[in-house]
Amino acid sequence: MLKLDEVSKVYKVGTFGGRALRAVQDVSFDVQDGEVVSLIGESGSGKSTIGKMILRLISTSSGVISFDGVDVSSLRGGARKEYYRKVQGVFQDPFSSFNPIFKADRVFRIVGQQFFPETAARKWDEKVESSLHAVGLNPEHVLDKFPHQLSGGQLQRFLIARALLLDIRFLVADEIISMLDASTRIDVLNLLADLKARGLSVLFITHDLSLGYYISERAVILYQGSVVEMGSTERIYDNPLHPYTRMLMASVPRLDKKWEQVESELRTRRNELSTGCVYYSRCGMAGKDGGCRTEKPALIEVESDHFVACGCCDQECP
Amino acid sequence: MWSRTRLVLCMLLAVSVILGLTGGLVLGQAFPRNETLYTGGKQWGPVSNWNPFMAGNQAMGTIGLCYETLFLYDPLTDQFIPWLAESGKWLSSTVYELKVRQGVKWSDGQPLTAADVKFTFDLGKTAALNITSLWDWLDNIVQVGDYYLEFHFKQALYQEWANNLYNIAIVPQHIWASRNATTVSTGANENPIGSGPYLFFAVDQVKMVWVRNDNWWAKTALGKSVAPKYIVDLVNTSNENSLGLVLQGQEDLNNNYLPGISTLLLGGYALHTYFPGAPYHLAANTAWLDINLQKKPMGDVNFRKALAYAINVADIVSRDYGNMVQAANATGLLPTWDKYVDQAVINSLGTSYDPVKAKQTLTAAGYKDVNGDGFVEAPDGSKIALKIIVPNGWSDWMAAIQIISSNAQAVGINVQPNYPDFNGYLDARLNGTFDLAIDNQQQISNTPWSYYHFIFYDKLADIPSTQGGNYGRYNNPTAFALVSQLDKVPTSDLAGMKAVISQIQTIQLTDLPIIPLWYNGMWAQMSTAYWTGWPSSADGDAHYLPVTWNGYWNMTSILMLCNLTAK
Amino acid sequence: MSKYFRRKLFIYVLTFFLAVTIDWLIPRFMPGNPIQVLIARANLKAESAKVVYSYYMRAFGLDVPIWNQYANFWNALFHGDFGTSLWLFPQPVIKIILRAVPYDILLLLPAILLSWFAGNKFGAFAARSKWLDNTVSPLGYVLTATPYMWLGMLLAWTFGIVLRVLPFSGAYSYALMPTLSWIFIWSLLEHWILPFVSLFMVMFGGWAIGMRNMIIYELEADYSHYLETLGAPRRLIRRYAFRNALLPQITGLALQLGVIVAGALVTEIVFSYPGIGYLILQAIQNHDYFLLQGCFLFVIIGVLLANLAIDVTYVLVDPRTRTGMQGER
Amino acid sequence: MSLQVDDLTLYYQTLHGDVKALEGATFSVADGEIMGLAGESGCGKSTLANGLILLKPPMRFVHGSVRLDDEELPVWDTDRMDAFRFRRISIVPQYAMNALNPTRKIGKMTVELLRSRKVDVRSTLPELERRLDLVGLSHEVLGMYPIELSGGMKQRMVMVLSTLLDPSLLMADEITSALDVSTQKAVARMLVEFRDRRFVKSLMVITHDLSILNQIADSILIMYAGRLAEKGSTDRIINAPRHPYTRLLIASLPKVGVRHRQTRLTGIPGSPPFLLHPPVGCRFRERCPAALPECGEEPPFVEIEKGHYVACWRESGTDAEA
Amino acid sequence: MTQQKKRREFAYFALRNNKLRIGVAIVFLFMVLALVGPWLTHYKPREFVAPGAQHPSSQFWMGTTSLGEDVFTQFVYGLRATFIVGLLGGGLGTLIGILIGFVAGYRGGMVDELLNMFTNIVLVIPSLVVLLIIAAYLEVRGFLFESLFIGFFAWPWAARAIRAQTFSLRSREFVDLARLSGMKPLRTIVTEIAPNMMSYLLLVFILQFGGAILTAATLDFIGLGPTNAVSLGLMMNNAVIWGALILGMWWWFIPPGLAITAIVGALYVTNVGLDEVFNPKLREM
Repeated sequence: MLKLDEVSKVYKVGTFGGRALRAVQDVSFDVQDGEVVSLIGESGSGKSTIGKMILRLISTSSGVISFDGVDVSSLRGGARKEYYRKVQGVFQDPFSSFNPIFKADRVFRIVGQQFFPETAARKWDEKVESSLHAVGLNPEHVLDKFPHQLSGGQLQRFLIARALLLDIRFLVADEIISMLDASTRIDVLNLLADLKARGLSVLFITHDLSLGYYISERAVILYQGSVVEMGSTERIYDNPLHPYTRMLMASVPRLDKKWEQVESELRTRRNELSTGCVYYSRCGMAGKDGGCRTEKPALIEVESDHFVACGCCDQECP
Repeated sequence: MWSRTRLVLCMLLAVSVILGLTGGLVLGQAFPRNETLYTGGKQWGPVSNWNPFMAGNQAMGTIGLCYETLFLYDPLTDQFIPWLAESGKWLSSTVYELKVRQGVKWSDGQPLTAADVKFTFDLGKTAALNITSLWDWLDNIVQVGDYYLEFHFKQALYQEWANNLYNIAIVPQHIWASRNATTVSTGANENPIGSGPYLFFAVDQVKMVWVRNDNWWAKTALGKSVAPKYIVDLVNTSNENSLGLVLQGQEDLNNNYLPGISTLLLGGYALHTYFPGAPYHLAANTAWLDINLQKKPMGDVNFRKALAYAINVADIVSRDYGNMVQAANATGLLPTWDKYVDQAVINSLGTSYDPVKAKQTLTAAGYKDVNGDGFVEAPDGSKIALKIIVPNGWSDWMAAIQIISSNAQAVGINVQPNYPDFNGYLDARLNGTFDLAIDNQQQISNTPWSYYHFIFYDKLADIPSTQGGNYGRYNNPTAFALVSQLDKVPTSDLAGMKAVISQIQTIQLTDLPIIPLWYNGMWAQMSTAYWTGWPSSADGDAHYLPVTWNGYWNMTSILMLCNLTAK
Repeated sequence: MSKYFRRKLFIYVLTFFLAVTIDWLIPRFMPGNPIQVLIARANLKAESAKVVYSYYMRAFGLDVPIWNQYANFWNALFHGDFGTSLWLFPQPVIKIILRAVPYDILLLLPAILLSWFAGNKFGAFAARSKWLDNTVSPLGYVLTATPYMWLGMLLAWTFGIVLRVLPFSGAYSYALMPTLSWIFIWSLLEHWILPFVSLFMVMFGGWAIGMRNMIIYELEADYSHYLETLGAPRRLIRRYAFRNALLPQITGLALQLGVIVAGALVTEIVFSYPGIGYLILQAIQNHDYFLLQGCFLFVIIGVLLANLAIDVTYVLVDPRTRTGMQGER
Repeated sequence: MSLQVDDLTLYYQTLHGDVKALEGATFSVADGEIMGLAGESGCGKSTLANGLILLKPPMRFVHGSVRLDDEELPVWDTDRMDAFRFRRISIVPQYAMNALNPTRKIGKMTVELLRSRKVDVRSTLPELERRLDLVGLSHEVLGMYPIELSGGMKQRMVMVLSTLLDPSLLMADEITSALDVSTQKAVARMLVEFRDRRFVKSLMVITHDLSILNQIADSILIMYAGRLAEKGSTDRIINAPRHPYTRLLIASLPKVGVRHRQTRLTGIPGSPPFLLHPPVGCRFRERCPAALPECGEEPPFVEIEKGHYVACWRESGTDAEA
Repeated sequence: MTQQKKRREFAYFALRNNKLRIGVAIVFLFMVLALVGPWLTHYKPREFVAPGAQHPSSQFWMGTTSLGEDVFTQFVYGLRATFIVGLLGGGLGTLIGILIGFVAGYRGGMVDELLNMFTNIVLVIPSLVVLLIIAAYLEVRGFLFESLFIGFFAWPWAARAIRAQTFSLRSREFVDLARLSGMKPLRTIVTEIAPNMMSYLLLVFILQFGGAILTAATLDFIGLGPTNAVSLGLMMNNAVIWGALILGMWWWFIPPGLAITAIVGALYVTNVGLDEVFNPKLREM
């Protein structure tokens, strides 16, 4: 449904764009109907940039993002609006997503004005209410309130409800639970997973591996704007091949295991790896294979539905 | 950190002080007060030149203190006083004989001779100077010997020639001969060499200093000597500043218009004016109302008459000027020209403040308030809305046109005061785009011809470049011919002059191309704190003009200097 | 760092170019003919005036096409030729200006620098406590809201006319010629005091208020808070806050220069101080647009140079610009 | 006993009345103990930290006592506390990235700070350099401005600085929350090392992230709505929590390996009460699935097993169950 | 805290902020005087109603000028002019600042670079000097002209400040959300960004207001103000021209300057007061 093909984003910085900053480099992946894909990476990995490019909030520097085979960047005016009917986003900071001086349900009204100007007010209200019910909110409790009168979890659900008002097929969920309290974040996460049942596709952007594992079928691991590993979530988690992915896995604080435990587990399964790729400098196996220094390893399918961009995953562990 | 910045600060201060000092470093001493005359009122900016041919902005006293003229003219007695010339007379109707005074020396020691005089007049042939136009009617100058000259004219314009005699300053040939036309007409002529009682001494941003020439010829020739050793002419920065300086005795003679001086005279300050009471000052020129005759309804003489009746000049004199000026008579001729005024003409044709008559005149001529807005419309029904202009910032005039506007409005003429800046004012006047304007460009002189030549200037098309006057574009060939005829009447023929002038006045008062308003004063505030012997109207006192403006030193102001005594 | 300067320099060059163009443009598209003014003042005989008029038109280069005048203007500018003054004809504009500049330096430099230092100190002092803030800050507000000329008039009236303790016009006594003698320096100082004080006070108020507000923000900053948790004495925290608050004040100084120049202008007028401001007024009143152009250029150059100096200073004091990690501050 | 807090109660003054941000906090931190302090936003954990080191308006001291190494801490007296700050009790603040004066070279600032605290600079500097080595910062950072350091470097610098005088208690306030997992791990381990090397006697690690505490803390204190909910050893809190809130909280946390398809986790319905007018009794009552009638009264914070305290009637009441 | 409470809180602090109270009171006082003043006097400002140079008396509350105009009448009409110029000039300056600030801040990129450069250029040029030059060459000047000029040169710092604010608001996610709703940029600025900056814009306007008054006074004083009206600056100009200082006519030049100082000072104080109300961080001081 949604396909990214060699997408890059270069920011010009300095006076008149004197310097180039590569935020995203040649990223390709696709999202199928009714699939939740996790886009995982640390800060600065370009994961949010990809989300915003899909939402056309920023332009792509090169490459093509296509939705149902149509190049998204070619959409103008009405076509663009139609695109937003099908593709929507929810962002990290629930409080910043609402204009603090207006009531929170204004987001519904805007959608109504912009997309359904002909719908009668009462019918629209009903639609809003049913949409709120769908995200598990009681309209009586949440309508006619200012954003700060609602909790972060409610607000995020608000935004999902807003997306549901449209004929949405694809949702970009950019770190939508990272600012929520632990006791409420799981509910929003569940809601997201439930959307799948309605045939929706979700791009779940996160830095938290455990969250990615919880809801997604497939995961894409980003490092400094490049995809370093992607594939079925289970396979990646069970057998991380790229050293960066491994390092991530080893760093996640877990409730069930201590770091030392995870480290030793990973060590036993470590393959000889060397990279000239983006991870070359931090890779524990740097220098083992001179080729990685200069050549960027291609993303290869190491097993069925499991890709890795590493030149030496096949080598033996030290 | 802080001590470092403090150090830098101190250094910057020191540097700036030094820079300030070297700005115009000449020499240093304070001028002894009892030997120094401080003047002000001529110079409105730093001194820029000492060129006697650049009438506009030469240093105060360039003509008079440094360069001298052939004669002095005393407007109060209507007398010519031989100065560099020993005598002069008409040998025939077209030949004028001039004897140059012997024993006159330039300040560099060279003698001043007839050759210098001839040279000076000849300069007008090559350079663009004020005397250039003289050569339209002057044919040649014949020099006989060192001190004798004959001027041969194509056509003698006696009135104008007499005017030249006391206005053209003679320059030394041995210095000016080597200068090209540009330098002659626009050069700064620094360190001027003249024949007069003072030498250039020093100049800085705010003043120019003359020092006495102890070898001045008049000492021996006329037994006259000027009293002040130094004359420090201060640059005017503002009337306010000048007023302060005079009151504090820092300026001995000031020739600015200083409002409120009449009350200060009573205030115990060491102040002196020519007249002890109103109008305090002599009259220097006439302020009149320029009327644009090319525009409706000003082209209608009845309208002009009505306007003339409407204006309450006495109110302007008392309120605006605090009685420091006098209302002009109907002809606008200065008091010194009283003898030329034909009272009979004034009696029959003259106008004066009479609002009732103004209204009657308007009604009679068909001016009625049709639309009921309180202002009359023209007979053809068109609205009348006039603007009266004076340059912005000329405060006394600004107040005057407020009074005039309200006077006019009182009789139903819609006149509004307007204050464009000087450039705009000039532009409107020169290009004839104004409605009404105040003007006073013609100064006191030896002959009413100069006044009429200005008012009835005949080359209408050339006004923007010649600025010859007649800004209202009055067009009357008869009047123009009469003025030209007046120029050709010998100065000695008083009756002949009067006859012509009477005819001109009849036309003037019948057609009313301008409305004379008041006589602007020869503003002169004198401080008696350090110097006495100032001119005054009192019997026994010297009746000289106490003015430092251009052209006034040679109208007896220079004699004032000889009469001063240090306290 | 060099990028920062290149960028600044580019702005300055562009500003200069634009300012010069505006400067050249404005008078030329205004009504009126300056030569007519010159003639009008010369009081020439009508017949001679015509000859002189065409002579002056040529002499001032006003008889060539407008684009040609513009080119000539730039050309002359690079040869240090600002043209000839109309008002003080035939003096070259540059000479007139150079005579006035020392007085401006004498007046402005100390006034700007001292008011800046003193105002900042005072503002920091006012921010010390609520009590001080409520009693002392209002003074700053009143001062910074005072029109320059009015304060000048008040001072002139009080000290010059009522009390008669200080002279209030000119740069030194009329009885003196400039010289390196004590009497002259004393006179210079005496005449300098009132205009200096009036400039100083108004600016002082502005800086004091600015500093007070900045300090309050800085005292709330994270680093101040951290020092507090480490038990650092208030003195140290305040010193740091002051230092950091000074940085925006430096930028403020650069931004304020134009306004200050204007303030100096009216102050010079009130006190008849023979600086550029006074020249500008005279040039305006006398329609000497060559002199006006010259003065304006000088002001522009002065402001630009001062800005440049401030920028250099800024880089010296603020490490953030030096490391070049931020493009814009 | 390094730190002993008794019945500490702190309010925030607002226009509408006091916000009861912390009430009746009673706990202790032993020598060498790393105690984790966890809870949702607004539960009072940062109030507690700030109250211990820098209590100033609008925060208001209501009552309670704080003893550090058997000495009373005058937390209510901002000036008297100066003597303890930095030397005895110190903090690595949440805003560590911005905690250094941006216009002072770090070394210079450190020296000025030490001088102002009358610390002998010459004898301290070598120790400073040793510790920089330890956290992997080159000595050159002392000659640099904060802007020249990366976020992680600044944080390490602040950690070194805050602990330079070997305080008895160090509080680390949400210092890992803005970090990437890899850096998080490094910082967390550094805290442990500081304790191990006795740079600090004991540590209070304040965070909303229980999994971090699981890695480094010896004990965990759970707070809820301005009150203490449960305190116990890390193992007990994570694996055998007793307070309903703790249980629900831990149950709601997704763990690697748990998938939505297989195990659907649930959150805690409802939201914490506003502390301007908190409900009487147990503040968790409204959201608690196991609320009892007694919960209308405030439950005491009692020790149910050695070192394990809970504030819940179910645990302390008559029919306590395992 | 609820929105209502928050609003009430603003009102609470606004009413209790002494700076705000004093500042607003003074400005209000002068505004009332400017409004009703012309009814308190039966003279016209340029009418010669008495002998010149009268001391203040029961008939002439602030004395008369050298020409015998009533100073009080000129004062109240001048106040009017002052407020008009302040409102128009300050308003225009704010408006241009808002326009440029919004566009630069919202569009970013090249547009921002260019506008920013433009702003910097206008910022560096000593605007009053340019103003002088332009004004000097205008034949007739009125308040409208004066206000326009002042507005056209006063906007740069406002634009700069507003740009920075817009820039930070633009990155807020509700703006992204508006765009995702297909909202057009202009509407986004007007309905999403501007309402959040209202308090800030008010502060900007107040400062512009005060600045315009001061600039106008300066222009008037030099004699480049309106050519056919009365203003406080012109009064001072006239006072100086007619030698009021030397002649000791203090009643002529003190009131106009005092009024300007009071109004502008009060505006500044109001500004700080409002800042304290809007910005809780500052309240503690």
